Amino acid sequence: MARITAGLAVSHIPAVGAAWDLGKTQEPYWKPVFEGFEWSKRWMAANTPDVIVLVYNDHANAFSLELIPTFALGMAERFEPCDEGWGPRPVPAVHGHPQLAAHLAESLILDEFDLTLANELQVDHGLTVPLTLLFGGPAAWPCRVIPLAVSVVQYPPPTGLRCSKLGAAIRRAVEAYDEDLTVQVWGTGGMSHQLQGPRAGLINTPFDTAFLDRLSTDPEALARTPHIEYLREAGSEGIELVMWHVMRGALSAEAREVRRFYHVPASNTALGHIIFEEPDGGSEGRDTQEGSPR
Amino acid sequence: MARITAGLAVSHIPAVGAAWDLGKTQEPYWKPVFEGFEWSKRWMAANTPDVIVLVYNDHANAFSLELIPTFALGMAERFEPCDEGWGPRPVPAVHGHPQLAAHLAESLILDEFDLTLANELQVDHGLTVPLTLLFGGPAAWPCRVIPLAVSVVQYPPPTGLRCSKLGAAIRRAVEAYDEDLTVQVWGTGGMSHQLQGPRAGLINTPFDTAFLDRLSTDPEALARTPHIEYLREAGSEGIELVMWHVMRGALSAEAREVRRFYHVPASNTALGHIIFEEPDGGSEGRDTQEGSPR
Amino acid sequence: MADARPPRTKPYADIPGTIVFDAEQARKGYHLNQFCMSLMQAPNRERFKADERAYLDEWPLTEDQKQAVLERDLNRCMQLGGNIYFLAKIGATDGLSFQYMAASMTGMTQEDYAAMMAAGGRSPEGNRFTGERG
Amino acid sequence: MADARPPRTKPYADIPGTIVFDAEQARKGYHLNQFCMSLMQAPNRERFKADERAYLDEWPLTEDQKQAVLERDLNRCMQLGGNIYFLAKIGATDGLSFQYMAASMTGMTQEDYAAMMAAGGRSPEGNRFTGERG
Ligand SMILES: [Fe+3]
Ligand SMILES: [Fe+3]
Repeated sequence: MARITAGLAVSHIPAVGAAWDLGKTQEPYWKPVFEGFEWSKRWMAANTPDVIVLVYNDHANAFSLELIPTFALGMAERFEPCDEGWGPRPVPAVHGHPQLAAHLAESLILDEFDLTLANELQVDHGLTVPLTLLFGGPAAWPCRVIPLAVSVVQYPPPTGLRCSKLGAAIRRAVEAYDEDLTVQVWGTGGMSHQLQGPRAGLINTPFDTAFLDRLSTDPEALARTPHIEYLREAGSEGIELVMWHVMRGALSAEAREVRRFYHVPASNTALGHIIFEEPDGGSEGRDTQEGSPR
Repeated sequence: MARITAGLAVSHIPAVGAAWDLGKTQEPYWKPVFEGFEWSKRWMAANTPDVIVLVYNDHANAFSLELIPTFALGMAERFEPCDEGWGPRPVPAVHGHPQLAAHLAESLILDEFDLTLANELQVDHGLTVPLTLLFGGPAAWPCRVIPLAVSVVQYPPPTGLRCSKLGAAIRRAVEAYDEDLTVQVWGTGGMSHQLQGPRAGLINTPFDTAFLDRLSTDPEALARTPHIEYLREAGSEGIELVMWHVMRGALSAEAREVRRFYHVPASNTALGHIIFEEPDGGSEGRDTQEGSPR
Repeated sequence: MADARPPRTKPYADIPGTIVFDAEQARKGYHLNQFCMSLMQAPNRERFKADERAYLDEWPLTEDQKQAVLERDLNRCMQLGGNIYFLAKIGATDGLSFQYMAASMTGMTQEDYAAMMAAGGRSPEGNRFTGERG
Repeated sequence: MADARPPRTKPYADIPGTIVFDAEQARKGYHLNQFCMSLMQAPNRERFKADERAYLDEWPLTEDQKQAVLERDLNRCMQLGGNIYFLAKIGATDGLSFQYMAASMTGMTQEDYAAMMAAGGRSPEGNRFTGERG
């Protein structure tokens, strides 16, 4: 049977993708950002799953205002990076897992999640920047990725609690899939940032720190945070953090934090990152070389 | 405050629309169908609401397989009839209610329904045939209509129970809307029919009759009917009946059946129709002329 | 890789004469159905009618799918992932009624099919489970 | 009719310097945002740059919306229903960085804005509620 082995969350700042693409990772401004992911990249190399369910949001690229799905699941074999106005990012196409996606679609709809099924989908920086941060620049991404796009541009996004329940339903569906696959769930976006208006540039490190702490130790209560608190404390775009609850909701009560990284400044956004491992799942097939992550 | 005054359900058979459009209502084949709606048309004239939330499904017209929303709510000012391959039906454009739709969208998403918001939407026979049957052929539809498109073409549709819960959530949202509006919810599609394969032409009158009876007297249990039962008993397209549960779920326990009509044959489909009135809502402003419905 | 997995048991697999358009069928028939959808546009209908094979060759369909379309074998089209609402666009392009298409799938003449419907439709008796009529 | 209704109280109305892009804003700004989206295509960018006013006149925008775009007044665009992710396509067309746009909305120079971000960003202190700084 398939199983969820780990979950992680990471901000998906477009400037971080641009810095990678333009070879600026050693510049003083960006060096600490990319160094902060060195441990995580080793961990990923040692714990590459078969499939990632990657929770992200589109930023007026694949979706206009014509049709705004709350949750859109990527069903296709292949997802090309979007042209966001400066040409597509020079990263590999993303290969999906249509059969697992079909199973997730059927399970989740019967489990009362009102999905939109996306058979054609281009993916923007919200999905590709996390892949760059965790995998670097391979010729092909080393595993399959099922995109799960969440509506966060137009208010209201789904509640944190709904996102957490969706994560739990993804776990049930994965555990009912009768092929031996390892699956990670990633939450992306956030942390505190506001990109609009006279309050643009807001960063709230105490809020972000508390969010990371509670995501680790008190996720059920944290998922009940009302939208107004994200808007007021973490900035109008900080509400992307609801997507992290999908990831956390997909993990068991036994999952434990193995890595955390937080950095300001990164463009207009506080960059946050956290990794959780399942006690059983993550340990199988782990690289035990010296210097690699436990 | 806004309130739900009535709910009704009706099959949305395309040939019925064509029969109306081509002036065939007096032909022997179609006459009993249109006569069956005479009472209902008088009832509608006496009970026209300000807004109808019209639950229907698209039939590969507005939506291809690119993006398949489980529940899509029509947010626009105006919805034009689709060209389904034989030119658009010669019926008026549908006028929406953007402000109530915006309120429904916010309420329902915060109430954990994962809507897709449709700001551009053409409507097919699934939506326009019910309007024809209940209003005839006016120069303009006499009220606003908010389309709510349900995915029933690709299996699985949302469960009957999910649909019923959506109806209940629509009721909560309507009752929290601070303008004095009367609202009806319509469920469409069904009853038994199968349009595909060697079993095409299936009609199951005992199933349909029991469905109508239980929709009236035992809707909560009926909403738990598993999909397999619709597929096996009511035909592969009979599963459209799940949409009737949205309507029924939007009504109070006190709503009572005031009209029922059932007719075979109508093209490939059993035509079913039922009207429920709320005890308080429906009575206000009722036309009391002789011969009009109570 | 993913395709090596044996097909799941579907609760609706035992309904006779019926192919449920589920995610697996939708995946198989994605391009077939999108081809059908393209026939909603008049210029595409003209190009298809002028040279069916050439128009079909523009789409990433399997040879089986193309043959099934050319032969107007709707049952085969559905086995290969087609959905009836999409496939109906082919019949509309051919100027055929939906009743003609429905009859063609049942193996009945259109007259016999129409008579069956006028008499109340196909009975569910004996049509619920594969093989129940022995 | 529908527009006669007084605006609902929004729980987020008291956040300073912030316009939440809710359904009401989305409705007001629908065509403004779709205009911005059209700038994703290079030919549209060229036409817009060649004659901004003429290109804007092809869209059902209010005169206020057109003026706000012509003046690159992003705050005004947002008041009129624009969303920052859509509006950013105008800046991309102009060849401007997002940081330039962000600074322009705050009334700071780009240098001051960059310095603020490098120093840890804008503090939430005094920026949570309208008028809390007296
Ligand atoms: Fe984002
Ligand atoms: Fe239908």
